[in-house]
Amino acid sequence: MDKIYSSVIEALIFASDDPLTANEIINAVKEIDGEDTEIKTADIEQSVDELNEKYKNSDNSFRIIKIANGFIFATKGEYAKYVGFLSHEKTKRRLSQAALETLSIIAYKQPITKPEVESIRGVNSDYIINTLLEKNLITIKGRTETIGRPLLYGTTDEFLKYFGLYSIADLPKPREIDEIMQDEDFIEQKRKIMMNEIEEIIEDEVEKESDGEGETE
Amino acid sequence: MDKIYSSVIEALIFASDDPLTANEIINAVKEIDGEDTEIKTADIEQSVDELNEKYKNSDNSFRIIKIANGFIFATKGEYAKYVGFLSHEKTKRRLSQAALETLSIIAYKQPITKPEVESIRGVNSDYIINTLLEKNLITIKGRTETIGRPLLYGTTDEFLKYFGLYSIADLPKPREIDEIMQDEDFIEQKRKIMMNEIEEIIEDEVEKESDGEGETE
Amino acid sequence: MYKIKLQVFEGPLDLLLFFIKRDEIDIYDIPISKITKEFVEYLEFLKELDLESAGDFILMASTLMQIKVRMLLPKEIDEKGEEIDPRADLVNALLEYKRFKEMTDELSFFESNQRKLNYRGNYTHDAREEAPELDLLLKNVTIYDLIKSFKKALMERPREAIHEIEKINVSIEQQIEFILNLLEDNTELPFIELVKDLNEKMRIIVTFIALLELVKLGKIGLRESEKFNDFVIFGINDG
Repeated sequence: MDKIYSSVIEALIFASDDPLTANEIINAVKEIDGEDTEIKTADIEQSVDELNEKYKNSDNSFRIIKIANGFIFATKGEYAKYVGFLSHEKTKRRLSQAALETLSIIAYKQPITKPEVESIRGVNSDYIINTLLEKNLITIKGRTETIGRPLLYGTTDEFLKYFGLYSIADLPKPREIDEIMQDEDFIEQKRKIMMNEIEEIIEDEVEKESDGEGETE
Repeated sequence: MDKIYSSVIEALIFASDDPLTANEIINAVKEIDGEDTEIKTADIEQSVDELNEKYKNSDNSFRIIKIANGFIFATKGEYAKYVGFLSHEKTKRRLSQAALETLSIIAYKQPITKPEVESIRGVNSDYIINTLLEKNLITIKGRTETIGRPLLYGTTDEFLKYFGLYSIADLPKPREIDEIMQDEDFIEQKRKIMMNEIEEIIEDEVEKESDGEGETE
Repeated sequence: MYKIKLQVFEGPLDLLLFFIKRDEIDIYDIPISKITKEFVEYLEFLKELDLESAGDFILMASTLMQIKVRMLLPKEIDEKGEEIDPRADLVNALLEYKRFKEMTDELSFFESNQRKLNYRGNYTHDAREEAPELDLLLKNVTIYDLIKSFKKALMERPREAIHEIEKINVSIEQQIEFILNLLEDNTELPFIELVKDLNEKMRIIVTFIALLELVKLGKIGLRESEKFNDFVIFGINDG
C-alpha cells in the first residue's frame, strides 16, 4: 500500500460521525482510485496504529479508537472535564442498574426471549426491554421455534459503541458458577466500581457548579 | 499561558458541536482550573496557529479553521473526493423513514395495492415504491380484480433475509407490537392486576403454612 | 425491620442474595424458614410502598413457602436414587442471577470509561465533493424499526380508513367523464385545480387513475407546471 493512503485513511475516519469499518475505507479508496488499488484490511490496521503512534508523539489530545467493528476519533479521557463543561449533552444520565443487568443478560445470552430474561432476573422486564429498544441498545432478532414462538432479542452496534467495545467477543466472560462460590467478594471489581462512583461524584459536582454559573450570569 | 492548554484547546475545538469562540475556551479552562488561570484571547489564537503548524508538519489531513468568530476542525480539500464518496454511501444506506414506513405497511398488509398504501400513508408513494422495487425488497405479486386492476405488492425473500426472518409469519404480531410499544402506565396497570392475583394465592399459602407450622417447629 | 434502602434491590433474587451475604449463609444450605420469614416481613414493607415490582416479590414468597412445605415432607428421590433438595432450583437461580449481576458491574465500568471519551462534534466544514445520484439501502435497520414505523403509520393515518373508502361510490369511468367535462370548459387545467373539490382521498386516487387512463388513450396530455408539486392537464382533439 502506498504511503499516501495513510492520510486518506486519516481523513476518512476523521470525517465520519460513525465508527468506520476497514471495508468501508477500502471501498471508498477503490471507488475513487480504481478497483486494482492495492489496499487490504491489514494495511488499514497498520496505518491506524502508525497514526496513533504519531498522535501520541505529537501530544495530540485525540486518537483513533477501535469500536463497534470500526474506527473513530475520540478525545483522551483526561480532557473529559473540560469538554463536559462545554457540552451538557455529553454528561447525560447513565443507565440504571436494572438496565445494565438486563443488558448484560441479553448481551451474553443473545438471541434470547423476554421470558428467559425475566426468569434470570426474577422480575418482570417489559418496561426495561421497551426502554432498551427505544435507546437502540437492543433489537428484535427474530423468533424462536419453541411453543408460542416468542420474539428473540439481541444487542446492536449502538450497544458496542455505548460501552466502547469493538465486538461482542470483547465482553469479559461471566464467571463460572463454581468460581463465584470460591470468592464471594470479587475485590478487584469492587475497587473499580468504587473508583467509578468517586468519579461520578466529581462529575456531578462539576456539573452542579457549571449549572450554578449559568444562573448567575 | 501554560503549554498544556494547547492540548485542552485542541480537545475542546475537536469535541464542540458548534464553532467555539476564544471566550468559550477561556471560560471552560477557568471554570475547571480556577478563575486565576492565566489564559487570554491572544493565547488561544497563538495556540491554534501552533496546532495548525504542527498538523502541517505532521502531514495531518485536517486542520483548524476560523469561521463566524469560532474555531472548528475540518478535513482538507485534497480528500474531498474520498470523504464525499463516503458520506454519499452513508446517506444511501440509511433507509429513509418514509421508505421504512412504506415497507412496513406492505409487509403487514400484503398483498396490497399502491392506492391502499397511499391511503394509509396519506401521501403519494410512487417514488418510494419504485425504490423498494429496485432494491428488491418488495415485488409485484399480481393484480386485483377491482376496477383499474391495480398491481398488488408484497415483500421478497431479500426482505426476509435482511430482517433475519424465516417467513413473513415471523413478523411481530400487532398484539406483540402493542406489548413492546405500550407505555409505562399500561405496564403498571397490568402488573397491578397480576399482583392482586398472586396476593390471593399467597394468602391461601400463608394460611396453609401456619396450619402446618405448629406441628413441626 | 431493617433499614434497607429499597432501590438497592432489583428484584427478589437480589434481596435473597443480600440476606445470604449479610448473614454469611452457605448458599447450598439456605435456612429456608428463617429466610422466608425475613422475606415476608420485607414484603409487608414493600406492599405499603406499592412498588412496581411487588408482584415479583410476592411470587418469590410463594416459591419460598412451597420449598418450606416440601422440606417438611419426606425426602423425594430422583431416578438415580439420590435425594432431591427442594432448594436446588432456587440455588441455581440465585447463582445464575449472581453471574449476571457481576457483569452489571463490569458493564458499568465500561460505561464510565466510555463516557470520558468525546467524539468529534462538528462535521459541517469537512471538504467533500458532492456525489451524484442518491438512492436508498438498508443499514442498521431492524425489525423493531420496521414495526415502529408501521405503528406510526397506522396511528397517523388520515381519517379516511379503508372501510370508509369502500363506501365511496366512484369509478374510473365516472371520473373520466368528469375530467373530459371539465376540459370542455377549460383548455388547460392544473391537477390541483382538478382535485380541489374532491374530499375523499379515494376519489382523488380514482381521479388520478382516470387521468392516467386518458393519457394512455391519447385523449389528454400532461405537462409540468411552473408550480412545485403540480402539473397541467390539456385536452387532445381526436383526429
